[in-house]
Formats: sequence, structure tokens, C-alpha cells
Amino acid sequence: MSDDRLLVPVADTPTVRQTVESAVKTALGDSEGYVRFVYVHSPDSSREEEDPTVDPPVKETTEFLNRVVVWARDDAGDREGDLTVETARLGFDDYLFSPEDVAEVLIEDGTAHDVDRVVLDPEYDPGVGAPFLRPLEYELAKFPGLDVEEAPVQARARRTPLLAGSTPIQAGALFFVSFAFYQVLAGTLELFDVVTGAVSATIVAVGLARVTFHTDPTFASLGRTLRLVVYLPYLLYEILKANVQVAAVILHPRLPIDPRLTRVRAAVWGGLPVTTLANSITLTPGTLSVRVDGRTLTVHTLVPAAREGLFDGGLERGVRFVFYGRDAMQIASPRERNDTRVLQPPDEAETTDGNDSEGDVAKLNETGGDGANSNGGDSR
Amino acid sequence: MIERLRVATILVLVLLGLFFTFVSTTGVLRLPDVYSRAHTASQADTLGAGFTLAAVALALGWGTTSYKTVLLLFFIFVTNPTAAHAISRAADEEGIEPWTTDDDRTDEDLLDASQMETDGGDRRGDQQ
Amino acid sequence: MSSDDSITSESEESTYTESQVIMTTVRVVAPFSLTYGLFLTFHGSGSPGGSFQGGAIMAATVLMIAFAFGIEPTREWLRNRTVVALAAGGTATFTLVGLIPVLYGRRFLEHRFYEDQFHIKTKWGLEAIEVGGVAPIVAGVITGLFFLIAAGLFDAEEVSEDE
Amino acid sequence: MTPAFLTAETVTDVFLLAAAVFLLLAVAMFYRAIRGPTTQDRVLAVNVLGTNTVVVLALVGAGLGEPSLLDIALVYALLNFLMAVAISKFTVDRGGVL
Amino acid sequence: MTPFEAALFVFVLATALTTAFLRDVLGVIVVFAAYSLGMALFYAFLLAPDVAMTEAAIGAGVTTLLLLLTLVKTVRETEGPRFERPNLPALLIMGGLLVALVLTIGDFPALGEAFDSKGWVWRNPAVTQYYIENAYEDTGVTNAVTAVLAGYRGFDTFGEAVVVFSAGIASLLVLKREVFTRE
Repeated sequence: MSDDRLLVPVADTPTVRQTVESAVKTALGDSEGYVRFVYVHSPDSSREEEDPTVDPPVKETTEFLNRVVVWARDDAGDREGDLTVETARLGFDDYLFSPEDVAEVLIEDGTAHDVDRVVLDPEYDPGVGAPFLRPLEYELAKFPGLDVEEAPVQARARRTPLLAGSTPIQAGALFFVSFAFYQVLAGTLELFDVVTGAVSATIVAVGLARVTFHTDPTFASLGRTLRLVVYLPYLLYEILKANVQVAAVILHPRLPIDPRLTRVRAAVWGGLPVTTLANSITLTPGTLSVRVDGRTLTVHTLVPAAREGLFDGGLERGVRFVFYGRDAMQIASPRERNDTRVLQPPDEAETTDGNDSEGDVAKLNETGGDGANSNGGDSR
Repeated sequence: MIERLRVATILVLVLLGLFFTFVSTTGVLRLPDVYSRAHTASQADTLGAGFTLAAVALALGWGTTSYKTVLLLFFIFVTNPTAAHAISRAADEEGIEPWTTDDDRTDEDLLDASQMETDGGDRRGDQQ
Repeated sequence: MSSDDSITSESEESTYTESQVIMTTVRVVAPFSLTYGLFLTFHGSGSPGGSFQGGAIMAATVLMIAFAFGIEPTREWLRNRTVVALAAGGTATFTLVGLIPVLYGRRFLEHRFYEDQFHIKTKWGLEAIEVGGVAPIVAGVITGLFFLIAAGLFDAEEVSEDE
Repeated sequence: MTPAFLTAETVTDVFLLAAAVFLLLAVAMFYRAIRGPTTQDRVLAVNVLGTNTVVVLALVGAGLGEPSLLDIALVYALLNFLMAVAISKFTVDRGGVL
Repeated sequence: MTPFEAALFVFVLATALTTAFLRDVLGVIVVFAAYSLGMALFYAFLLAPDVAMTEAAIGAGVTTLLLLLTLVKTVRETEGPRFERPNLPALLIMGGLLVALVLTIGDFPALGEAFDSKGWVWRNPAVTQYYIENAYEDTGVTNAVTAVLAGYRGFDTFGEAVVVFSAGIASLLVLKREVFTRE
């Protein structure tokens, strides 16, 4: 294989330097000397509190890619002339959540530039969180005509979400929460409780700070907590209302249910907001989130009324209120954005979705989704 | 008088809690497939527990013990939907199709169908 | 990013990724359960529960994290040697508390000795056994067993380098 | 006039009686745990049973005046969802998650 | 028997029998978790919160997960009938044993009583009474269970701790050997 063209996704990992070196060596060794470094943007979980419609950190990534190019030239040494280096930033306009998304972007770019080999940094993870590499390799390998290999790097100090160091603020916040919980359990503020509580809270803070927090809690998160308090009564009311509805259905002698699987693309981003929304949906009777892929929620609905409620997006507005502030509530409902779909259309052609199967309305209205995004962006 | 009112409130809350737990049990027994059952399991039950625990907290009055009840409530509200999500996700991963009104299969059939789709029976045994 | 953006993309073929919802819930619950385990350990002398239960709950917290984040990251977060150190250290502490009176010619685990010699109340001797001995042993052994069953059969090197 | 039975003693009885009813419901729920048919159904049933246990423990604790039972309930409230999470991974055979 | 106890009794019995007879191992693990719930309630109702707490922590958090994990590494049989067919001779023997044991129940003292049905003083009253009366003064610990476990019977507890530790070591060795023979 002397005409291999390499695609190397890079991110700021401990082993990226070695990966670049290895890729360059491969390129100069048995390939035509073409290396394409790509940086894949994705909703960094550390930015979950922001609406990700904000410009991604262009400057930083450009600098990073420039650094990669300098490294590559270094490694090429006197054979610099034989080496063609290109860089690109991908996933700029989309919000990539899962390994599949990233793989798809990579494949798309790879095909466009006639690449036939992907070199993966063993530490590679564009910030999606979760064990990443294996699924990504799996996804890439499914695409024919593309070789996937891991760069042979030494000293694989793997950086998992659990391992990165915690900051004092994270540890402090967790210490506070843990200590407060301990004192509530103890009930009395005796010296013994204060001392052992401090010891316990220290253990918890040191051990779990990185597990619990992705980022430093800020004043914004305090504001979010306050808004969450406002949101809870509303959620409780919704739960009660829907519970009565569903109870009536379940106790009804004929059991008039009409279960359908639906899919909603929510206008919230990041782990905590999506979880809050998913759990709110689950808690509200009649709707149950079955799968959460990025911001696409697969929701099982029990009765039509619950389905309508879901598509009206009341809870989504609530969650947006909690995480993005009051202005963000002014958003078109998922139905108006065309972000909804019933996955199991009834056999009779009742709905506009048609009696045909999936293919018919396969594509969502993109402008609808984007409208939602920019709406969120304005609201900041 | 206040005391009587408190007791009356407690009774009402316990009854509501029992009612919703009853609904949840009925739902789990009556509904046709695992997804619909997960609905009542996560919701009616959470609400039933919520009402009953509220009654307990009211009965215990102001103090450490009723704080603990509130904590119980908080944890149940956080963990129950997650459990329901985990279960329904597992069902989905296994390929169990949700039942719809125009579907005349029973839940057993749906289970069999899902196993047919993969390779039936033991899918993990030959892994090593 | 073309097909996933459409709401109809089939999830059937997708790779397994850890569930966001489960991860986030565990992130919220884990600190509380760990604190509660420690609370039980420290309060064994005054309320029901004690170090055995506390240790078990601490271990359950580790299991919880392992199930949410995947076992490999958890094994790197909590190294094998930490687990072994917990179990062995617990046993050593217990033995030490028992043996010190023997060194002074008293009987094994004679708590009264500490009161006579150092004016340490018997209560603290019991606490030392509970907090320093039983809880780490239980937490360490359960976590170790879990790691062993979870990953032992897959990578022999990890296990062997640990001894 | 409020009815005469609205006293603190009634509350105790009501709590214990309610706990019994909760347990009866649990026995009924147990049918689902035995029958399945899917494993998920069983886990679901046991999860509901776990929630019921928390409630029963709280009721009995309040009814018998034993606040220590709330501590046990707290353990269940914290750990009950673990089995559901574990099962959700158990049934997935892709990715070698367990 | 109060309604509460009756319901609990039925529940625990049902779970125990199902655990014994269900064929699907995965199902058994799940049902066993339900059994553990029932037992925890039993202990709680008999006012043994320490034991109930143990059952809760181990039953809810640990046993199920370890069993499931073990199941992942082994083979699960899913074919065949739903329930195990009981082995008749074994059933007879166990039934006889059960009857014999149940017959002795009448001779036990009632819950919290020191005297049994024949008016005999129940076993070791001196020691038990001593613990109950002197635990706090001797050890300064309000939870008598802890006082007994860590104080009066500290040596027993030490033995148990060592047993747990060596059990951990032993399973480490056994499973490690498994790894090497498989390689």
C-alpha cells in the first residue's frame, strides 16, 4: 500500500504528540506522504451550561492545529518536502454526541478527500465523555475501504472522565454538600459529628469531585439551582395532572390505551439538561424516555393526551428555563419546529405522517431545528 | 383543632398514596407490554410513595427524622425515573417491540419475536 | 452528521454507549451514598448499622460508579492496590489494636488497657476497630471481588501485577 | 365539630394498616416478578417492590415510633435503582460493557 | 398475627419458593432481590435494625450485582420449562425436617420474653442480662449490638474480619488460577 492517504483526528490528549509522530512516520514510510489532521468539534460536556450555539473556541482550535502542523514538520525533518499536511475543523455546525456522529463526520470528510486510512490516537476523545474509542473504532470499521489503526504510542496514561484531576472549587462544593448531608443525618451539631463529618466530607470530596462535576460550579449554577426550585412545583403539578389522567385510563375497565413510540429532538444540550428533561418526561405519567441519544429522545407514550403534551413541549420549556434562563422559554414547541415523530404509525392512515413506512418523512425540517438553536443563542 | 387538621391531612395523604400505589400495581399487572408497565411503575408508584412519605413526614413533625423522610423522597424522585429508563432502554436494546393497539400479539410473543431476531436463547454464553 | 440529525435515523445499529441519564443520576447519587456509608461507619456506636453496613454501602457506591461509567475507567480511578491496601490495612489495624495490650503484658484486645495506660476511653477502642478495621475490610473485599469477577477473566496482566 | 377519631393514636393504626396494604399490593406485584415474561418485567416489579419497601419501612418506623427504620429505608432509596441499571447493561451484548 | 405480619409472611414465602423453583437463573436473581426486601422488612419489624440494615446494604447493593456479573461470565440456560421439577425424595426429607423444626417453635419464648412456654428461664440469661445492663458503663457505647460485637466479643469479630479478608485473598487466588489456565 504505497498510496495510502492518512486521516488523523486529533484532540488535546496526553498522547497526541506521539500520535502525530507516528502518523508522520507512517506517511513518509510507506504512503504517499499525505496527512490530514482534523479537529472534531463537539459539545464539550464542560460547556453544558451554555447554549452551544455560541461560537466554538475557534482561536484555540486553530492554534492547536497550527501546533500539530509544526510538530508534523519537525518529525518529517529533512524530508519535509515529501510531506503534505492539511488540517481541518469538523463538526462545526452540528452537535455531535455519540461515537456514531463523530465517525460519520470523519467518514464524510475522509471520502471527500480521498483518504483510505485512519490513524487513531488511543486517547482520542473529542469531549463527548463516556468510553469512546472502542465504539468509534467499531463505527469506522463498518465503513468499507477505510483502514483503521491505532497509533502505537508509549505511556498510555489514559484520561477517563473519572481520572482527570479535580479543582479546588469542585472539591469544595462537594465537601460542602457532603458535610451538610452528614449533619442532617446526624441531627446534632456535636463535636464528634463535626469532626467525623469533616473527615467523611474530605474523603467524598477527594474521591468523587471529578465524578460529580465536569466543570467548576459557578454563580451561574447557583442561579440554575434557584430556577430549578421554581421549576419543581411546575413539574409536580404536571406529574399530578397527568397521573390522574393515566390513573383513569388504567382503572378503566376497557383499558383504553394507545401506546406509541415517538421521537423528539429536544432543544437542550449537554448531560445534565438532557437528563433533567428525560427524567422529567419519565416522571410525567404517560411518557417514558426509552433512549437518549444526544438530544434525540425516544419516548414511549401511553395515551394520546400525553403524546400531545409531550409535543407541546411544556417540560422542554421548563428545562430551558432552568438551564438557559427565562428568555429561553420563548421557543417554538417541538411540534412547530417539526422535531417530533411518531415511530409506530397506526396502520390506518390517520395522521399526516402517512401510512407509508419510515422513508416518507425521513428528513426533518432542518430550518426548524436551526431556528430553535438560534433562538437559544439569542436568549443568552 | 390544628392537631385534628393535621391528622386529617395525614389520613388524606396516606389514602392518596395508597390509591396511586394501587394504580401502579394494577398497571403493572394489567398493561400489555414492558414499556407500558414501566410507565406506571415509575410514575404512579413514585407519586404514591411521595404522598405516603409526605404523610409520614407530617406525622413525625419538625426534626431530624422528618428531614430524613424528605431525603427519602428526594432520592426516590431522582432514582425511580432512572431505573424505569434503564429498564425500558434494556428492553429496547434487546429488540423487544412495543405493543400497539392494532397489535394482537401478547407480551410473550413480543419476547419470542425479539429473541428470534437475534439468535435466540443464550447470547452471552459463547462470548469467551 | 447527516443521518443522525434526522429524527428518523434508526438506533438499531448503533453502538452501545453509556447512558447519559444513568451517568448523571449516578453522579448525583454517588456522593450521598458514600457519605451515608461513612456516616454509618462512624455512628455504629450510637445508632443502628455500623461499620459492616457502612463498608458495604461504600462498596456499593463503587459498584454504582462502575456500572454507570464502565468498569475499565473505574478500575483506573480506584487502583487495585488501593483496594488491596484497604482490605489489608483494615486487618492490620484490627490486629494492631488487639496486639498493643499484649506488648504490655495484657490480654489480646483488652480495651480497658487503653483506659488504664493512656486514658483513652473504651469507646474509642471500639470505634478504632469499627472504623479502622471492619469497614475498610468489608469495602475492600467487596470491591476487590467485584473487580475480580468483572475484569479478572479478561486481562490477566492487571490481576497478576497487582499482587 | 371534627370527628372524634382524628387523634394521634389513629395515625399510628392507620400507618400500620397502610403498611399492611402496601405489602398486600407487593404480594400482588410479585405475580409480575414470577411470570415475567421478560427479565425487564421482573426487574421492573422488583424495583416497584423496592420503592414499596421504602414506604413500608417509613410507615412502620413512624407507626412503631422507631425512627431508626428510616435509616434502613434510606439505604434502599439510595441503592434500589442499582439492579435496574445493572440489568440494563446485562441485556446488552454489544460493546462488552460488563 | 397482625395483617402486616400476615402479608409479610406470604410475601417472603412466595419469594423463597420462587427462588427455589424458577428455572431461569436471571429470573431467580431478580426474585431473590425481592426476597431480600421481604427479609429486611421482617428484621425491621422484629426491631433488629442492625440486621435489617445489613440485609438492605448487601441485598440491594451487592449480592444482585455480583451474581449478575458472575452470570455474565458463565452460561445461562433459557430453554426448557419455566419451573424446576421438585425432586420428590429431597422434598420429603426437607418436609420432614421442616415439620420437626416447626414443632419446636412452640417451645420458644415469645418475642422479648425471658421465659419459654414451660416457664424455664431462657438460655444464658445471666450473660444477656449483663450485656443489657452494663454495656453502656463498660464500653461507653449506646448501641448494645456494637458493644457486643466490638467489645465483649471483639475476639469473635476479629476472627470474622480475618475470615472475610482471607476469603477475599482465596477468591483472588482461585480466580487468578482460572485466568492462567484459560490463557
